[in-house]
Amino acid sequence: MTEMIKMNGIQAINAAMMQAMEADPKVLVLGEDVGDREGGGVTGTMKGLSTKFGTERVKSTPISEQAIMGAAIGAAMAGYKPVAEIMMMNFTTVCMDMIVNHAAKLRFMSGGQTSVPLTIRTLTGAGWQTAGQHSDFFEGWFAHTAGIKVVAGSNPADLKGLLLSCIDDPDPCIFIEGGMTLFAPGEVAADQGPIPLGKAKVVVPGTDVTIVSWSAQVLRCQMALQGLAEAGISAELIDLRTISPWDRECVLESVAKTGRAMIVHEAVRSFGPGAEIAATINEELFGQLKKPVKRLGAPECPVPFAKVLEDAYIVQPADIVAAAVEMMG
Amino acid sequence: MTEMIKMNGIQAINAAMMQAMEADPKVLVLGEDVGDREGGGVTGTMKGLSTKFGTERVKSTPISEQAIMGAAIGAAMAGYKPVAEIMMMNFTTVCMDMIVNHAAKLRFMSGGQTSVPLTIRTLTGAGWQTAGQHSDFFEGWFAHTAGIKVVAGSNPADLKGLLLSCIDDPDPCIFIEGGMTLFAPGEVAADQGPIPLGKAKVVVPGTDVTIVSWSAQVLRCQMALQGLAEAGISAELIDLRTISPWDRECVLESVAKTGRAMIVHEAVRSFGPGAEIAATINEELFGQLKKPVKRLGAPECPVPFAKVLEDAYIVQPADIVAAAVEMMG
Amino acid sequence: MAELSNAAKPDGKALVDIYRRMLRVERNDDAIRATLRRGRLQMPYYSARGQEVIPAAISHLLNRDDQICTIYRGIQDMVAKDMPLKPLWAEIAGRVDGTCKGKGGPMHLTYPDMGIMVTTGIVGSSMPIANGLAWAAQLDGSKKVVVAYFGDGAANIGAFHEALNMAAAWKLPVLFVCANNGFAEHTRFEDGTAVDFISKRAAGYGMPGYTVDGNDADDMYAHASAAIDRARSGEGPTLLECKTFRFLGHVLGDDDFYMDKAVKAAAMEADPLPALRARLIAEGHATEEELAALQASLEAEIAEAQEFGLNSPPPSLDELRRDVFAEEMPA
Amino acid sequence: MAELSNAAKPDGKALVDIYRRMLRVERNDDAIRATLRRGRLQMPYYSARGQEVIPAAISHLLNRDDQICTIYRGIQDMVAKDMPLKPLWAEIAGRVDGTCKGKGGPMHLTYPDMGIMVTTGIVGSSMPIANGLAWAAQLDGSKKVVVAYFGDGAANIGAFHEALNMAAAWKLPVLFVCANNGFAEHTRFEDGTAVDFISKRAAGYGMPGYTVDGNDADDMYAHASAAIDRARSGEGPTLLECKTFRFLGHVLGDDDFYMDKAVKAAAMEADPLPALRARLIAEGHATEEELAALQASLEAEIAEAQEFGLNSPPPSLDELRRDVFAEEMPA
Ligand SMILES: Cc1ncc(C[n+]2csc(CCOP(=O)(O)OP(=O)(O)O)c2C)c(N)n1
Ligand SMILES: Cc1ncc(C[n+]2csc(CCOP(=O)(O)OP(=O)(O)O)c2C)c(N)n1
Ligand SMILES: [Mg+2]
Ligand SMILES: [Mg+2]
Repeated sequence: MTEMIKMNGIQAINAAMMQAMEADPKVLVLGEDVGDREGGGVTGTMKGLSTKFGTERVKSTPISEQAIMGAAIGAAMAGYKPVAEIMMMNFTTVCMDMIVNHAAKLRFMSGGQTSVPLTIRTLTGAGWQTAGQHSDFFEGWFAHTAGIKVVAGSNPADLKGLLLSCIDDPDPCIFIEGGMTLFAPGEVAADQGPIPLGKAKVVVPGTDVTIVSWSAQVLRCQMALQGLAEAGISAELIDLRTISPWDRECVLESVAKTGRAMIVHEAVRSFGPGAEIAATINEELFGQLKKPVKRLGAPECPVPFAKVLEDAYIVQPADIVAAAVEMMG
Repeated sequence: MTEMIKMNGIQAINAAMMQAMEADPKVLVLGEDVGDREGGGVTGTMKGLSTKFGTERVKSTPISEQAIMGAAIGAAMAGYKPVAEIMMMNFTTVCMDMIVNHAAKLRFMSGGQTSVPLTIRTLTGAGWQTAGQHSDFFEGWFAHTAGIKVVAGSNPADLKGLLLSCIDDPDPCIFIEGGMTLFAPGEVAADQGPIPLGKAKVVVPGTDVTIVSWSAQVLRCQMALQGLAEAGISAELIDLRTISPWDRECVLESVAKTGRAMIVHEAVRSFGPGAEIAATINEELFGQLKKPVKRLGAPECPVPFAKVLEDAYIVQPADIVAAAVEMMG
Repeated sequence: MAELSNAAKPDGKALVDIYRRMLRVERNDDAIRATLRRGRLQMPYYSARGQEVIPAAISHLLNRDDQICTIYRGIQDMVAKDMPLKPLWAEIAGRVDGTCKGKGGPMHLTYPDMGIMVTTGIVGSSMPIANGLAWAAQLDGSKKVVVAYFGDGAANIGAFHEALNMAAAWKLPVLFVCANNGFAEHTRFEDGTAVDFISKRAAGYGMPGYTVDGNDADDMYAHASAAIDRARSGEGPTLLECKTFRFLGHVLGDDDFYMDKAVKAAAMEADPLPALRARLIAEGHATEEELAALQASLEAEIAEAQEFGLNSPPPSLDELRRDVFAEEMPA
Repeated sequence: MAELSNAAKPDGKALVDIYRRMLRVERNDDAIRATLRRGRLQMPYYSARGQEVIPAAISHLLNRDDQICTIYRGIQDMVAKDMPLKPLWAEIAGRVDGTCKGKGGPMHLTYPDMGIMVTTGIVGSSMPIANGLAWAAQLDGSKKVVVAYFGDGAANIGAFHEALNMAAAWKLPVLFVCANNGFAEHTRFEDGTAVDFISKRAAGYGMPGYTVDGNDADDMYAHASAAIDRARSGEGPTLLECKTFRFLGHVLGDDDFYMDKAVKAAAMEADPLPALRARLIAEGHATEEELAALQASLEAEIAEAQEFGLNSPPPSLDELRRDVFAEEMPA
């Protein structure tokens, strides 16, 4: 039996990085404060890497996100596998050109002559009272961008396995680290290897309603499970893990069975990623649904600072239970 | 009777600017090449403004989109009504921080103490063989961003009226100029005033299927009307005009009547703006639809250069007819 | 590096006022940290302890309607500009009487009534927006000046470059005030910045640039005076690189493993606050008693503000629908 | 402004090769324009007529595996680097034999086999990516150098600043080559740029920067040699501001209303192409006959490429599903 190790998301990401850098000398790391002299990343996910693999492969950068992404893109085109950190997801807005017009498009625009095997790691999530400019989930933007994969784990084992796959992947991936998922503990197999991209996971099987979620919201869905059970609702919880390309088969199969679907994400509900999943379920299972697909996401406003407002902004376990109860009614 | 003047989209936008700047000395213009010495904008929409209103109110800028947006935001906060041009929509990626983290959020984050009555004008659209970095429709990104309105006209009268409303609006608006709509001629009332934001227009009434579209795709939908008629299909064509906040009432009322809905946009289909509209229709009219809502958008790839590929990339009138025929079957 | 040809000197009254502003900043910072320690506030907090001279000298020279755009570490810039402390405390506590009704918090404090226009959490973004405010002032003919505060790390981001070039090209009345505290989070200045003095970058925009001792009231006063005069008279922007040191790490709780211990110890030893206090007394600009009274009155003001803020009620959930747009969002 | 201490001089053979590259660029540009006029090509076209010395001198000094990142106006940079013309023509015609299978077109031509790595349509974006290629070369220990081509207008965008600072901080083997043709689209250099010489900005990154006569083969050769030597020996990047003039407007069809007529006429009068030709003959580096033969052979190569390109079939619609990712998208 493989040994299981208890760790949190930070340690899991660190383990993935250690493993990837050990296995392949082409794997590089760059970003603000990622070197050990600077603390190995703001959350410590990169700790020990520069000490072990050298400051040539693990580079702390100036605060220059366009230059960070450009350096990563160029190195990736030249055969390296850079893992570039954009400290918080809101800061992708200062380097969207590099990500969207270049990383995501160079393979296509060059007719396949060049490729960008790049991983962008970025942290986000409400719940820390960091307010309007440090908490946004923009996975919907990137999912709407052809040529880049969008990945987000919810537990240490998945974070490790998915990050390994992103690094291996021949194309750009954005790997989203939901703040809550970094601190939640879990069990990780000592030999945990890559987990395929594009494959969802049924976290809990159920028969009444399918709940599709990802990143930190999977944790809040899990917190809702007891309430759901108390309400006599058998929920099937799916952790999408890869938002683009997403696992249509897994979701559709589940909803075909339950007849009810709910999507729960932290991003703003309007024009959010849940809309694609809802629209697809409606297209593919037209006439087979017992209830309209429900989408739970943030209200249309920036992330507020005050704790009471922030709590109300995030879809909470109680909201999930209430929505499911309504669907069963 | 009001005099009707024949003009194209460029002239309509120019007329709106002339009218707005004349009426309100607080209206400003800035962007690359917008002054008359530089030609009054790449498409000539700003022609004559600097000559008439002076180069203090109409400023050609360096190629510095972050500085352009910053200058516009600051001036807007100070009580001006700047109209900032980001030459092409793909270039919004170099100033997304200014738009998304600042323009859209400052009113909320300041608790209403400051506001940003700013209009961003930007051109885009496939069909000109400008390939992967000059043709993208990103309206879905901005619609998914709280605090900014997303507007796109399809004909000269609407372009003029909507632009006037954007300029008047107390909040940031992004006004998208679909390339095709700039060159298509139309009739504009000499006294055409503001057209309210958030209000769609039924372009053609019909009973069989509701087609929701905006910007250049409204023109391609109109080209499809004859084919639809020949196929015996009575289509109700709705020009959304404002993508966010969109006119749910108008769309839902129409679909309640026709029982069939199709959304046609130029943006990539996956995780695109059509998904929100489709999801909403399904939520609100559950059980009342005769067919699943159809979404026609671009395939998941960058905009290609070769004419044959570009033509295949864009949803064409024939695709619209074929989709409607299938829905009637 | 450029040298000022004509260095204005602060008189005794000016020095006392600069000290008053520094002390207001420092006492308030101390109160915030104490309150955080006691668990009565929750927020990420970026102390500027040690950097007080910079905003104190500048604010002394600014008019009430001159404007500032600042950053996450900018509470000192507001307090030095005499922002009332009650709405500040209510805001950092996330309460309805906060200047932003609790919606912005410490990273987005705003108080237009005293020219505190933008606080941003995005490195570099104070500068382009300051330009816009300055452009408006130029159009108004109001003679207002605008200060963009930022750090040394921010001098490496694109927005800095675009903003300085545009400000110079348009002769905007802006002061670009860089608090060079030697670190960008944990990264040393020299590891991220390819030039020894940020002020040298000004030449690339045809703009005057100076490296100033940001812990020295005379030096700050002289350079800020010159820059403000220049801006007010329509000659355009100035870049001031103000050398200083951040005593308490990047964010509260951050230890100092990345700092050279001796350098840090020396910097703290040279704390500008007691130094200026001693000088005021030595030079006869103020007495011990006056300064003690000043301190007492500031502490009373702060204590009152703190009580006010912490006792203010939380905002109503309706606030999520307000201020997204001018018109309230539908429920 | 900096002056080179030790200016390498091109010998006769070098000058002839530089001329050959210039002529290849110019003849090809002429053929593209003629083909556009005849309606056999449709595309936005950004001619670099008049700017040929810059890429010709640089390409003469580059190795085949040295790399470039260029811009929408960069066809000249590729042709000067001896990119084969058949896949180039097929690409600008949007055909399957194009180097990008017709998917990139003129604004995104790519030919890694000869180091043509990125062509971008986004102003400023050639620079950050060039850094990454150079970082890889540095890690490989390959001694490759990378050239980032861009225009004067691009020197005002944030990416320029970030890229130059990082390249200098990391001592990357990059040449930042700015073709200063005096205009950004229709905006005059001096209206958008707050400094008289872009090369002055180099000092802000502790990097050597030179303003070079971009129409003079000797001056270009000397500065490019020094910059390439510096990069190859691991000393880091250089900024070259190469002054030149764009004869044919921003995009084909653009008239010249925004240009001073006399300045334009003088620039065209001083066309560097016939000037260098005359010099080669006058200095005895080549004969009339040799240059005529060179021209004939280039024209034949171009004509053949043109026929090849225009007769290549269009790509299959399946191409929309290919190269989005390594794995083909499902139909
Ligand atoms: C665009 C962007 N990148 C990164 C960050 C994360 N970050 C916050 S503060 C900081 C360091 C800034 O250093 P400096 O400009 O020197 O200011 P200081 O904190 O020293 O006052 C960083 C990297 C950010 N907020 N915005
Ligand atoms: C980020 C961005 N902004 C604006 C444009 C539109 N644009 C294309 S070329 C150009 C002018 C560039 O001038 P310069 O850098 O001097 O190069 P040149 O065209 O003269 O060779 C502009 C503004 C763009 N492509 N990208
Ligand atoms: Mg600092
Ligand atoms: Mg130019």
